[in-house]
Amino acid sequence: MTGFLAWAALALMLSLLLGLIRVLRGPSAADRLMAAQLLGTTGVGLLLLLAPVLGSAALIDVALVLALLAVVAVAALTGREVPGGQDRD
Amino acid sequence: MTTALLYGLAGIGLAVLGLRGSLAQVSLLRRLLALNLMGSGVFLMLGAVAYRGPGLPPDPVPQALVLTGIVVAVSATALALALGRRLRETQDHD
Amino acid sequence: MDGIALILLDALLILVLLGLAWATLESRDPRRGVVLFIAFGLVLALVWARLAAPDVALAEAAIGAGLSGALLLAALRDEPEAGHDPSEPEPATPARRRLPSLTNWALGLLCLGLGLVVTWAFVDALSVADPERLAGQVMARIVESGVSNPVTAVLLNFRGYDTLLELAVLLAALLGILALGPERGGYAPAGPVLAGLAGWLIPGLILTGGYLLWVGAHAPGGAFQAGAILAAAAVIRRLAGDRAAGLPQGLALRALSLAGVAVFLGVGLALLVAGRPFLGFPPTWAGTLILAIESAATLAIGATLALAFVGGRPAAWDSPQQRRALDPTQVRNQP
Amino acid sequence: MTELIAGALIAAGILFYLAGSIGLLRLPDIYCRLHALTKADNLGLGLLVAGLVLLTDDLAVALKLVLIWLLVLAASAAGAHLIAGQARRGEGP
Repeated sequence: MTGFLAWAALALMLSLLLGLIRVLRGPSAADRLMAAQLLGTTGVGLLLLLAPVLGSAALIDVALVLALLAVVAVAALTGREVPGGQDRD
Repeated sequence: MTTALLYGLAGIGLAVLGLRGSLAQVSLLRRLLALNLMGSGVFLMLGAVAYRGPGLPPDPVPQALVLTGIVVAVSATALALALGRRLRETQDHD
Repeated sequence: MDGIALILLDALLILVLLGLAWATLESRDPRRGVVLFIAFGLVLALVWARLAAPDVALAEAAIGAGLSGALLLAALRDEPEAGHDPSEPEPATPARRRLPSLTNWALGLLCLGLGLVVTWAFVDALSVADPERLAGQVMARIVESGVSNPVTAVLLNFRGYDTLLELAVLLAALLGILALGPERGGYAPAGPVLAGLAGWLIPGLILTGGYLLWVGAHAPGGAFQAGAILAAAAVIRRLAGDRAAGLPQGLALRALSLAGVAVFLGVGLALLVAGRPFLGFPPTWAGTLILAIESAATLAIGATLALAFVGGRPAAWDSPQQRRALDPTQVRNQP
Repeated sequence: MTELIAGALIAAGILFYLAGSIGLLRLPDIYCRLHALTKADNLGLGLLVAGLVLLTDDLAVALKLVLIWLLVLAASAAGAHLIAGQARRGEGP
């Protein structure tokens, strides 16, 4: 079964590669953001597959952290500043 | 062994790429990105040394060094960003 | 048969990692560079998972794929370069100028030469048949360390000096950031989507941080990962419109920032008084002492990274009395 | 038997992921792509998790897997809203 899961992980890596092309190409910021979000989800899936393949249950915790932090990155990328409230001098 | 070699070489490539970028780039932000990439390359080299093959326990000492390095790198980046902002503010006043 | 799949996976991971690094540096638009850098951190976390380093993978997932991206983006807001449209052709502003081509080539050659030397040293080091490793000593004495996760044992016990000094470096960086100026502008109050997200994400992050701190004694996790995740909770809080990022005020904030170094030093000194070497934990107490130090370090790392995102001295750094005595807006506007 | 079902679920999950990535590349405009993305997020990971849950005999691990799926589900819904909002405001880059 781990053999099958390893090939599944490889297929998911290919999917990640495809998503990356959209990050590189853009063209708009939102396109890149979406691709980055898909990358996060793909990374989570990849980690969950690698956990049984590499025999390391801790990778599930890594997937959990990645799932949480990917949305933090998206929130930071879409964050809106206070309109006109920049206290710059 | 081959896995360690492969990732170690990737780490070296990354470090060289980052080093070149940190010297050749002009914008502060890109220099910082390059420095971070260089650091990641060095960490990857250490991680490759720590890896001992499937099923074998990895060497915890280089891994602990990398962990320390990651936190130092992020704090140095934060300080550099604050310095850059101050620099720009003083330049704007001129 | 899964051997082939893993080798192909290795090749793809390395290819993507190097490609992303290259694209990050070649990006003309700084925002694109930062997005690519976040993607790079994500792929690097996968690489750490592959190299049997889940402790490092956790830290990279929290810091590389999340927090440093947020830090860089916050800094980009006051970068004039970020304003231009990326679809426009490259303007010939001074920020875009490049080094003269001869210097550029010489630099490239120099870096390449350096890389070759390092490669030679690295291959030489790997080809030693059965190197003597510190790992053997760590494993032989891990029972005395008070924890069963070897990485935590190295960080908090066998090489405790490193970690103490690392917390000191973190504190020094924080003091630098605070000295360089007041905080950055805040964010617009959260709309319903972001408010809803913050409503479950912040408790989730705090729970996960606590879990990783606790589990770090016997499985991958620990103070760095937990601290970074707490900082991520503060980042969300600030993005949702709370300028103080959920941090306490005045003395409490100062105590929080100092907690890691203070507790670490306090434990070390107390051991000296008790007649043991500095940071030489007695095996029976080691587990408890390590947990105490790690808890303090988690809070300090979280507060420090959160303040780094705030980007300068926050209004809350001084107590209300101090603020009245030393009105910063009055002081700042003088030449 | 369980392994067979699990394998089928995982394979289906991977297909959804690939479809999402290809959709992200090929679809003409941003809202269509957002649609493709949410499919991949929700179904791809959901099927993958279902397959992996069948393969594990540790209840704690199974619960953690489901928790991760729910987290990603909620996060991707919120993320898609935030991204769509930004696209509508025309902010950027």
